[in-house]
Amino acid sequence: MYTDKVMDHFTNPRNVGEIKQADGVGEVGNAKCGDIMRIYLQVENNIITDVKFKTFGCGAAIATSSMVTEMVKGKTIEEALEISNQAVAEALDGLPPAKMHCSNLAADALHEAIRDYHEKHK
Amino acid sequence: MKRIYFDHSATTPVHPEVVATMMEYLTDKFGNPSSVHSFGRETRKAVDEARAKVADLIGAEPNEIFFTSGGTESDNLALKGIAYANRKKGNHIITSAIEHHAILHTCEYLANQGFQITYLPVDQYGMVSVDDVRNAITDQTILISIMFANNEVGTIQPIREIGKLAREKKIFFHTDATQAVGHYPINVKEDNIDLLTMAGHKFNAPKGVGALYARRGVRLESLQQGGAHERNMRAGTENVPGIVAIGKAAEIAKRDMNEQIAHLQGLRDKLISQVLATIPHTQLNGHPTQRMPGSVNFSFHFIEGESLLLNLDLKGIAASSGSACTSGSLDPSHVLLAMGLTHEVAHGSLRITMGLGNTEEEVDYLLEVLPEIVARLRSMSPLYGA
Amino acid sequence: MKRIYFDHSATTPVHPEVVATMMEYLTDKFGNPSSVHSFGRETRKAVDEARAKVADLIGAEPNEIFFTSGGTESDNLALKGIAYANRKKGNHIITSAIEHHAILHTCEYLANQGFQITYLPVDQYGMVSVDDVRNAITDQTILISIMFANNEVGTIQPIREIGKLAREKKIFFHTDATQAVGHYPINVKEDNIDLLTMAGHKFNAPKGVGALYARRGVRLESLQQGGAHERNMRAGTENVPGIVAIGKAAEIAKRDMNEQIAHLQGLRDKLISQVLATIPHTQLNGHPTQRMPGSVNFSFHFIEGESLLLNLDLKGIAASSGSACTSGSLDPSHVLLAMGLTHEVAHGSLRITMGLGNTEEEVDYLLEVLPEIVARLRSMSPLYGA
Ligand SMILES: Cc1ncc(COP(=O)(O)O)c(C=O)c1O
Ligand SMILES: Cc1ncc(COP(=O)(O)O)c(C=O)c1O
Ligand code: FES
Ligand code: FES
Repeated sequence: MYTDKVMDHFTNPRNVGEIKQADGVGEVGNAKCGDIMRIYLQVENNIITDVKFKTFGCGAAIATSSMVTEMVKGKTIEEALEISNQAVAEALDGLPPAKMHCSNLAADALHEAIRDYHEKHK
Repeated sequence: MKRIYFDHSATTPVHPEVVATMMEYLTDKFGNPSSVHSFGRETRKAVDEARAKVADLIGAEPNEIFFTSGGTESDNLALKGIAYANRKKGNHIITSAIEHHAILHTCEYLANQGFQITYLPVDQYGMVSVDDVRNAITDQTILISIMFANNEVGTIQPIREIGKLAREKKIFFHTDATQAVGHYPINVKEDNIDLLTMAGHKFNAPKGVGALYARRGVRLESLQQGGAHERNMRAGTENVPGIVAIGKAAEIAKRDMNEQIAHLQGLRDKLISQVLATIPHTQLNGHPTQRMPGSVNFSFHFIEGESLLLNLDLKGIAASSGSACTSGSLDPSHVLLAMGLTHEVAHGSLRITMGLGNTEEEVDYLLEVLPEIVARLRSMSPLYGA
Repeated sequence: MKRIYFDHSATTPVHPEVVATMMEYLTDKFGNPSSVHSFGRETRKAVDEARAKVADLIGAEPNEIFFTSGGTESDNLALKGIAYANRKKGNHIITSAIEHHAILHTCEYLANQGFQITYLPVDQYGMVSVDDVRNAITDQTILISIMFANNEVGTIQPIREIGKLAREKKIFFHTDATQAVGHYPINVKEDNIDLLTMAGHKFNAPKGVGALYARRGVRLESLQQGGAHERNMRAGTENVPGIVAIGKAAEIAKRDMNEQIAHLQGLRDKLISQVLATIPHTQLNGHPTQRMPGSVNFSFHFIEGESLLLNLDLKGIAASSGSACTSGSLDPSHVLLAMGLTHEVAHGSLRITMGLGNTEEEVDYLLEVLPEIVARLRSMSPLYGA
């Protein structure tokens, strides 16, 4: 059902946790559909120096969350904004079709966190 | 890795004695029961014997048993068969909100054909109330269909009382007993049942065979046209190996039932008490006592079912969940929602259903790995400790 | 006594390789394909592989194959499924007078629902004429259903031409290929077929499994409500062992087809020529050349089929007849009557259908005992020599 990459990120998720004084926090999803993702960013000089996530959701939800944190670390804010849900799914060698919609929200959570960062640092 | 199967409500392994018995009908004895020659006569005899055994398991007569391809077909035949045959008497059907999709989707289909359906609610334990059934009856009611035991939470319904009420009111009473047959004592006469659904693969016969019991005198419209098989109730060459198998499975189920119930109840009660004692923020779903012997359903708050299942699968344990994400649908289990669980709590459900071959060592292994997995997923959850 | 099976049109033995392949799915690999755990994933894979093999046998795509419980269900699904989905386009269906009851009785059922049915006649060989099909088409015609090969007399219909005509007129074309699949080359694309029925037990898979091919884009209404199995076309837990078996049988049929056809045609032609040469007052029913490789049907004038069958059975030979008395109905075979046979001659029919495992020695044995039996029954007949 899931690719090896998905299973790898599911069993050994990278960057799980919270950042206490985060520069930006983004949350998407709702418990009704079974996915809630929260992403914490630490930003220095427009560069994402640290990122953490917490996710309530299925295997795909956890794997996409983990993957997006790996993809974004060390990137500039502009580069991070370029990352799409599709790109996250591709980096995981694909997701089952039924999972493409409801679980593939990690990039949205990232973008929310960036929006929150912009709000706080206007 | 040794694998542990805790998903007997989804399907069961075929009993080794059943495999041994049906083998002959997959090899030498392959005749069509409709044929007059010796190959046909020997399979006709085998079908008759199997019918008697299936009847015996539920206290019915052999000519009240009609073989089908499974639980879904039996449910369709019962509901549409009664609805179409009794159109002139009325158009109202009573069922419950926690039925299997084979009932609920058939009811939706009948609603499109002009039938009125009442979906009774259940209480927090997944129990239908007999008073609610009584209050739902109108002079148009032709059929009441309430499942014997629920497939997700294992709650056993007050079948005998509903049957009694239905009989007083001269309304046909069907029960989808797919989860109960072979695992729990059923007597269609004492339980006042007019029609009953069973599926072989839920009690250690193979997939592809089921049966509908219809009390003598209950007239049904057949749904599949063709030859005169099953006394004109179900056309199509009989699935002889499957029928022989469900017959043998019925015989074994009757023979071993008391022993199996005692064994599974022991496992079930140990699992329930230990999990509730060791894992915080956990609830048991379904009725505390009126539940199927091998059936357990928990909700672990703050986590999601599919990730729990995947983690168990990595440890070699097969279980299931009412999470929407395991089924590819958008909503979690309609059963858990009908019992009043929130979406979140329903998403975090885990169903463990035990049966043939499960041991106390297997339960102990589950008890060993489950707390860690729950703790790990909770540590990742934005809902936990927030 | 060694028994000889000459009734392969009624049902066939399961191929030993098929039994061997399906065994694993009656024992270790018993998971429900809908389950997400490893037990479920391994049976899902097996179902997918079987689908590809069945598709391959008839030149279809895997997602054009829907598994059912048998030929009767596939026929019902094709006819009602198309009729209900196309009610707005028209209400006329064309079929033939010599279809199996699974088609004819379904058509009667549809006639009761307001559909118009044309039953095309056949010639003395049991052949439908393409011109008759053309002339029967009206602007209300939504479906043409003509069987590929007849189960009683073995006549093979002009399927490709009828399919071509149907496609020109934008009418759906279904063929009940229950007797042909696995025994005769079929390519749904080249043969212009939109829907095709098959039953596992007619080509060395077990009873209880069948399939319907429906060309991509052909919309059908599903007949059985429940879960989302078979892409919402057929609810109910998949009959995994049966599906694995029909897949394997399809693979074997494709592999061995040319060899089997040559072997059976040899037996068939020997049997026909010897019987006609040695037993007077005998006729061959069905087409002299356009007939199924293993299929023979004679009428022995002045005698009755059931007594013939009983005598053959006493000699260890299993065959069948179009006699009314073998079926418990009052009229002899509707197929033989449609071909213009009188009741008497139809009553005296004998169907010998050969398949897997039949040998020349067996045919020789039949040739040895048949003349005596026919002579003895004739000597008792008031019609003979009168
Ligand atoms: C309560 C209940 N009813 C009906 C069914 C349908 O049975 P089947 O899938 O064998 O058609 C099931 C199992 O899936 C069930 O648990
Ligand atoms: C031509 C034809 N169609 C349909 C059927 C029905 O198939 P089944 O009995 O497997 O449902 C048969 C065999 O009985 C047949 O020969
Ligand atoms: S959490 Fe529902 S599909 Fe992922
Ligand atoms: S000859 Fe006896 S039933 Fe027909």
